Amino acid sequence: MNHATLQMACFVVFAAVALGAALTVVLAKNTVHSVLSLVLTFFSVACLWLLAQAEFLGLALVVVYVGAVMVLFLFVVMMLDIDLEPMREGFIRYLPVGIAAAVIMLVEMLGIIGIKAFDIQAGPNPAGESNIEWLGEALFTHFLLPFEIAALILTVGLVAAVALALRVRTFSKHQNAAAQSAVRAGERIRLVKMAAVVAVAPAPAPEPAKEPQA
Amino acid sequence: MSIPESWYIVFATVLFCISIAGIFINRKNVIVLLMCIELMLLAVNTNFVAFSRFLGNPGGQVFVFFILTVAAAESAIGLAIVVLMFRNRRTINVGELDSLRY
Amino acid sequence: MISVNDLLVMLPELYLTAAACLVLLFDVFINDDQRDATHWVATIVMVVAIFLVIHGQTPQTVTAFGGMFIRDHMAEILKVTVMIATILMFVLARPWLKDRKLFVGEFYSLSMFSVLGVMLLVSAGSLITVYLGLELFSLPAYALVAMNRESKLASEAAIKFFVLGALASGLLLFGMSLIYGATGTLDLHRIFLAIGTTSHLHLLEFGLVFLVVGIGFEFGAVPFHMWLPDVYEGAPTPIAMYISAVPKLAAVGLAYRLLEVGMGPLAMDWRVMLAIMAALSLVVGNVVAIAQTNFKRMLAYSTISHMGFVFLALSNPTPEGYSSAVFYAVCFALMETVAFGVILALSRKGFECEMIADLKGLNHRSPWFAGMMAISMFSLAGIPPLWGFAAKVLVLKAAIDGGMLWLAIVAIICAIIGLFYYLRVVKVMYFDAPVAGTEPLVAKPDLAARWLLSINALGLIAMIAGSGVFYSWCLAAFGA
Amino acid sequence: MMDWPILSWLIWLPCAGAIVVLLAGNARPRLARWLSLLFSVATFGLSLVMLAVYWVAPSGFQMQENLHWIPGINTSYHLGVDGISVALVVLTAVIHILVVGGAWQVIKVKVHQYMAAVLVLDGLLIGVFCAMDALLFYLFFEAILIPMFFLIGVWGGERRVYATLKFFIYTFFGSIFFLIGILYMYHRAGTFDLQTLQNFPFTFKEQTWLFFSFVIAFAIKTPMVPVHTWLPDAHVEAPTGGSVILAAIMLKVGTYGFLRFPLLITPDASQHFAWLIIVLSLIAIIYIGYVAMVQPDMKKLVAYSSIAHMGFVTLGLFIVYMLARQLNDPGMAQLGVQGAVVQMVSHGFVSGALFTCIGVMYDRLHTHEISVFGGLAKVMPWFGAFWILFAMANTGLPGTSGFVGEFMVIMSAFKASPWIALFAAYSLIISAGYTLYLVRRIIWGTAPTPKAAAMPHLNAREGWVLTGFALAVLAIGVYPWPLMHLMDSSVAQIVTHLMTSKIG
Amino acid sequence: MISQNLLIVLTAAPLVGALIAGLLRNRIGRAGAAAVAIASVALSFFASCVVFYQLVWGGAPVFNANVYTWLEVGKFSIGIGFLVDRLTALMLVTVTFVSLMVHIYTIGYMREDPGFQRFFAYIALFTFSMLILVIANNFLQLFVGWELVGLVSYLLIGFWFHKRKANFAALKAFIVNRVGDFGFILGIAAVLYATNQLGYGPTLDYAPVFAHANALAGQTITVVSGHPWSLATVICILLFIGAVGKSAQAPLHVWLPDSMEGPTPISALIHAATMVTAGIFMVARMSPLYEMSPTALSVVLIVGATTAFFMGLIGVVHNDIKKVIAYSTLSQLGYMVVALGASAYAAGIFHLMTHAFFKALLFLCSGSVIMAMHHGQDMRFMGGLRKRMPITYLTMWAGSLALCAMPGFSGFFSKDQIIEAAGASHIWGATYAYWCVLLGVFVTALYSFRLLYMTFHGKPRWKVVPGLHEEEGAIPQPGVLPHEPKESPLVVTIPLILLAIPSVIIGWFTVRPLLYGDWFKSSIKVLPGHDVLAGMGAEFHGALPMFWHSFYSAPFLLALAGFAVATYVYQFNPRVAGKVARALLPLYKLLNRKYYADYLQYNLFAWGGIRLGRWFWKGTDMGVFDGAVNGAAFVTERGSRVFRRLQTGFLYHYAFAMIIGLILLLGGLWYWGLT
Repeated sequence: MNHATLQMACFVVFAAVALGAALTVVLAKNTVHSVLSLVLTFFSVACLWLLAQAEFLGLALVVVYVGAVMVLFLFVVMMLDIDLEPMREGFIRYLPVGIAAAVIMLVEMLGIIGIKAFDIQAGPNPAGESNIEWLGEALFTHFLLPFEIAALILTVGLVAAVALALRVRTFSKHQNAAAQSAVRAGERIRLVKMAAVVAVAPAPAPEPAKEPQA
Repeated sequence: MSIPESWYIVFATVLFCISIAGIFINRKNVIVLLMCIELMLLAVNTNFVAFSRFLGNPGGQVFVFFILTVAAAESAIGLAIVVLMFRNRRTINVGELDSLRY
Repeated sequence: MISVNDLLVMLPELYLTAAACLVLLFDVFINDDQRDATHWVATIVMVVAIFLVIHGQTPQTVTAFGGMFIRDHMAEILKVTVMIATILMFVLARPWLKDRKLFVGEFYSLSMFSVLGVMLLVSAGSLITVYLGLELFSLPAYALVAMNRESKLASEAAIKFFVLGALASGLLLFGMSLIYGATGTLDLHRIFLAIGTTSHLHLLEFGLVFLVVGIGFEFGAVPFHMWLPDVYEGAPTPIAMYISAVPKLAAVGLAYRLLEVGMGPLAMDWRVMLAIMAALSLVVGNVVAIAQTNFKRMLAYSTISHMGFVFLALSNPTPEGYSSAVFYAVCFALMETVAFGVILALSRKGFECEMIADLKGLNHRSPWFAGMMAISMFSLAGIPPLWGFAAKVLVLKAAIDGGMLWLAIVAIICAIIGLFYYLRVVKVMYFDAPVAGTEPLVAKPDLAARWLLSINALGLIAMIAGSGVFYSWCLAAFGA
Repeated sequence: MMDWPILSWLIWLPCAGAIVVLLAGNARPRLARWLSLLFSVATFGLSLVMLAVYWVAPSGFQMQENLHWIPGINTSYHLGVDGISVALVVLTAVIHILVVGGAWQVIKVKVHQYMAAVLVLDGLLIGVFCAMDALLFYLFFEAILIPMFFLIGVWGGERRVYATLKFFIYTFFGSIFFLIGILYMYHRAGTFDLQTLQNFPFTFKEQTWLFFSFVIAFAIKTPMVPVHTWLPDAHVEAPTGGSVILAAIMLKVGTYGFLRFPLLITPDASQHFAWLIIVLSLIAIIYIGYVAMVQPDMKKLVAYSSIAHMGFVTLGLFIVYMLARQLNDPGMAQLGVQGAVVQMVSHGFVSGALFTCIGVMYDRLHTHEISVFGGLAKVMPWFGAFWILFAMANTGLPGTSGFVGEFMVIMSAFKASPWIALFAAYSLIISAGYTLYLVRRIIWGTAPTPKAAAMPHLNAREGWVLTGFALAVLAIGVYPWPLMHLMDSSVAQIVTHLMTSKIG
Repeated sequence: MISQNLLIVLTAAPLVGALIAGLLRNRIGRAGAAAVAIASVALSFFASCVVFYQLVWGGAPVFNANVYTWLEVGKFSIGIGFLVDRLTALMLVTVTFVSLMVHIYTIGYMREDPGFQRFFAYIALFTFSMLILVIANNFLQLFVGWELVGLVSYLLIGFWFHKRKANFAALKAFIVNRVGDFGFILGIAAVLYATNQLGYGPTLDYAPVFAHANALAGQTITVVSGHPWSLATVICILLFIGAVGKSAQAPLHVWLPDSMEGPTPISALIHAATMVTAGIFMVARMSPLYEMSPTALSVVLIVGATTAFFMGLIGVVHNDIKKVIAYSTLSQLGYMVVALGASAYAAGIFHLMTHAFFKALLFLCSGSVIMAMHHGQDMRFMGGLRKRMPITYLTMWAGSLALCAMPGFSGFFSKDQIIEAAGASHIWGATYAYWCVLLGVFVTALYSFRLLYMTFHGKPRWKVVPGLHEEEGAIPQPGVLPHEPKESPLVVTIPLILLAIPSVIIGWFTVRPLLYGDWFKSSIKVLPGHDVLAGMGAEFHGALPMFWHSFYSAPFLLALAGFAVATYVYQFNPRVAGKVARALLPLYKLLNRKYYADYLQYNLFAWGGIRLGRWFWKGTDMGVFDGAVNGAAFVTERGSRVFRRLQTGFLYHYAFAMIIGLILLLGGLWYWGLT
């Protein structure tokens, strides 16, 4: 088994695993299973990328996706105590539709692309031996602007997620020292003069007029 | 390197189609829907990686890098919205989300 | 290499980035009752940004960051309009937000980031910047839609918006990947050049379809429009206003960058697709809008139909066509702000002016608001002497010049249908008696909102005279 | 004098007046009334100045103004008047004074808005008659829908919403095809300038399509059978002023459009399809006459009679091809066109007067039902006299303006074909039938109810308004020469122009 | 020379009078209105006399000039102007004289009417209109006058507007007249067509049209393709349709009897003396044209003859005094038309003039009777009035004798000549016409004397109930009077007398000049081949010989027979009338129903039109045209409701839509677009 054959065999294996896992993602009954299958898919695809000598991205996929995003998914799935049964209604009914859509897509896509044209072998790796160096150089020269934008996007993601998910607990008690020290007596105590005898209870004050609607 | 480019493309295409099928089949679970979209992005990324490699152009891989980044942020926001929705409605069943219609 | 020049070219963007971050910080350090300061700071920041965009104008197209960023007149027109729309949103939304305890700093910073995304998007010179700009623009938008955390409708709208948006960007990316594969470059201009030489034309066309789908989603064109009515209805009204105006402008930029700058040589393919989508949008948008009772939702369907008009213009891939598309989008954005502005102004604490029936007898209660709404409606219907008419004429002209006479005829037949629901709004305001118990509206204390809304509405009349100048700008922006 | 942009003033003065009147606010109706009277009279004064200026050298387009509007599509703010426009502009100005006067005490709610709408209509209608740029024409042509929409919708009768929506959408339906036609012309000729377009050699096929795009717009506006059904509804529901403007001027916008667009821009197609218009016109004259006869509602009756009378206008306009081209008789063709235009002006006064009369009655008993009224000759003798006069004008009695146009059209139609003249002249009978049948029921006889017998007499304001109409009707009827002289050279030019084929 | 200013005064005076009387009626009061109107018409009459004098004895040339240009389009221009030749002058004098008489008579007749001033305004306006018609120098102005007299006739028939019958009669009169005008205006159009075609320019002025009338010979016009018709015939017949309407010839006569609903003075003025004769005048005026078309002349002849005989017959069975005279008028108009058809235009005009006097007289007399009978018009409730109103009685006898063409009376001279002319004519239909007019004499005598006997002779068939409450304008029961009938006042009787004088004597000294003396000169033109009067002129030796000669002639004998029958039946043996009626029941019915003309008119045209209109309105207009519009709106709205269901609210459906859209676009690309 030469090097090339090995690579091809590896490709086939990982691809098969990836697709199988992807199918599981789609078909699994339990969402947790889906998430875990997705993790497997990512792993396999990372390996495929490694085969394409995209080492950095392969690793990044594992680190970023499996390490962060998938955990997030899992976390949410676990956190939201989801009743799964109703969500599988019509699963069987829609299965053929889904398969049909996918098949049609596939036929159209492959038909149009014309796979034959891409039956080519890659040239020598332009990156030399270091994919990271090759990528890094591009990233920080030509792609500097997108890089900065990506940073902004992450900021936005942060802000947005905080804005959406953070609940200000209005009932939580915390000290405000400045407010405490600035307090005045008048704000705390109200001295009320009262007659010794109250003859008649005063009529309740009329409700203040509603503030004008605008 | 002996794996033909077409293999990657076919793989990505199939993956893409699986994700489409997933959208059709798992209609109601919004998290699975999001995962299908992740699958779709994976297909895209695979395409980019493969093209980048076979063209000898770093652009594709850089793009994948950004896609990964953005997808992370997107997931964060998306999941935040899902959580919000769950808080409001006690469900993430898309089938029950039809207050807005017609 | 990157030089200071590159930075100067994108000075407004840089400025806005910094300002947005500063506003974000600023807001952290102030009390809730001082939030007005954030409001004014953000507004002034946007005004300055407009100034910077206009001031930094260069006669020629300038690129920066190795072609990643393009500064041209088209982009500038769109940027200025987007910022104007955003300022309008800021000012008009303030009382509304206050009434609903949504008057928070994130609203401003997220909006500004979103605007920044649009600015990058319309100036993008590469598929990467297109994608990132798009995401930078839409991610805050998703969050903004969900901003009213207590609202079930808002979160439902947000989830729909988000999932479909993610799907759309996935499809768009898939197309980009194929185009990259076919041409070997991400740079739009190089793609343009490579199309002539590539051997993977089918791949390219295939990718083009995905691009068109992504663009169609951004516009809200049929059949990629489904998110739009729900988001309009579910989102908080100021955000709906934003979504009604800004993404359309962004989408015009997106379409121009991707389709003309990038895929120009394939115009014969994509213009047909756009034409089909235009026809569908016109029919579905107008027909379905008739049956709506919710004003925002009706506006959503009307938006769909208007996007059909923009596509009508885009289906003529000439400078005239693009100019009229930009013209139309700008005009449309400013018409929508009036419509939304009025219902914002009419909403009160505990009362959401959302249904068409809520406008009953508005002329008796507040002739001024009724008048502005009427202006907006007539303008949307494309009745002279309002600005929408000029836009419609230019678009129809573009379509006819582009040999799409049939499409123009579809458009006008749909416009007749569309007229009905615009007129119905006017009818409700003017011909119906006010609902018993609704007293005359007391003028909103917020003078700024009132004034800005009035200027916006009256501008729709005045701009019929200014159309010539504005159209000339648009034409110049596309080098005609 | 000639450099002063008088036409712009004519258009924008009333529009500015509308804003001023709006500013007067709802609380000060008196002020609003006087202001609008002031502005309408000022507009009329200006129109007289224009008339005087035009009279000095009555040929070609005068007092032209030309400013760039949207240079990108080569359209401009191009105004100018020829004899026909001058007549119609003056008509518009006069009618609006009478409308403002007629609305004086009748309109009680939102007076300022009503007056503003009327004034805006004034300006926009004058704009239609002055525009020399197709797009500008279209702008005014369609913009008039808006104030009219409000006039009917806010101050109208019970089914006003149905009527006004129908009116708006129906007319919009027509004009939008017209817009496509205009844009197509631009596509071919690269300009919106009417005079250039009139000389542009469109092929016959193009002309055919353009012709129909024009016809559908103007036929609806005019209105011609079978697209007339919006008019009775609109009239019935409109307030008096709205009806007057609608009948007196807005219908003329349609026929004026015929004159400016299909007749001159697509002469060959017009010639080819003239039979269609002629047949429809004749149907309008006869068929609508019968329909008018059985109307139980006065306004509907007069509305239908308007349709029938507009049939004369379209007839006069479209027999020119048979006369000028097939029979080579430009003189008769000129007579036909001139007759059509005179009929336009005359119908403006006659129908305006009739609707004002109906308005007077409506103010008293709040209905348009014929059966409610009777014996007006006894109850309101002066009013009855006015009624008779206008009814007679409506039947085309010589000595009133209604006769002149019909006479000229019949005269020229006979040359084109005795049959056309025969059917057109049937109007003599049928118009007498429906008008006098109406008169019999409301003027003669006795009042059917005590209320109808106790209607108060005409007040001074109503009297003056009706006197204004009456004088105009009689003046044109007795001495139409000045009006014709005003238009003579313009009509001659039109006929000369359309004698040459564009397709060689 | 005739002064144009004089003519303007002549024409405009009644208009001014009418305007003053009408517009200032409350300011100037009843007397003022009457005075103004009478003064204006008197002025007009005086001016007419001056003009007549100048023209006939003063040697003034024919006046023909425009006052102002009414219309000018290119080469075509029409003015409002005057043509005064002898024909015009004769008409002017006749019209203004009769009008003046009627004005004076009106003072008495309308004394108690609340519309007194209005009435004067109307009749003055009528005089103006008639003058416009008569004095016109072009077809347009003729038409203007033509229609204006129609208008005033309409107003006057419906003068008592509270009377339902009057309203309908007015409406009917106007519309039936409009049917005639329909033909008339087409005739004018045909004239214009002809002038245009023949190359002497588009013009409607009389002078050039008549001058070039010869050019019409041989000209044709194609109305029905493949059948060229003679242009002259088309013109003449179309114009004659106008005359048929205005002069109430069959079959457009139906309006005239009904028009008797108007006050009697206008029956005298408009429906006997002047307006109805406009048709006669018009044809005479157009004689150059009619001479070009023997066909048209035949038509004229036959229509006239038919009217003359058959309308007279109806008069025999009617009991309403005014209706009888109205049918008599129809018949006499028929005589005039026969004269025109026989090319004896002068005879027609002559009869027009004499008829104007005696028929106005008869009407005014009947008005006087009606006044005495308190607006009762039914002769069955009259009788024996001879003693009570002698002046009326005598003048009415005089008028009737004139009407019956008793030798020596004015009607004799004119009618006899017409009968003779009909006999002498050789055009197609002349024989029929001759017999009609000849037998018409018998009929005329029959109904005339019947009328006289029933009204004035015999026993009174009315009774007096003192203190009877009189309703407005009419007695509650026919034949029941609140007080004795008595002779009318002077303002009534003086016009009667003044009219009776010419009725009796005018024939004596006008017959020769008018018929045989080329009195009309150029205003009437007769082709030598048609000139029956010339032939008759050879046998004419003066009025006196004619008078003597007539006692041997058939017309006299027939008139005498009519007199005898009437005398027997109505004076001596009234029961015979009923017997005859029963014996000839179908004929009686036919006559009593006026040949069913009204029935047809009512059911076919009036109701038919309304039914047709209703059908058009509900069926075509609201059903088809409006239905299409509303249907389109309905379909759109329904479509909207269906389409909005597509927006299900389910996220996955939205995603499906997107993907399906994508698939379709891809498929489309694959199928069509792959380059």
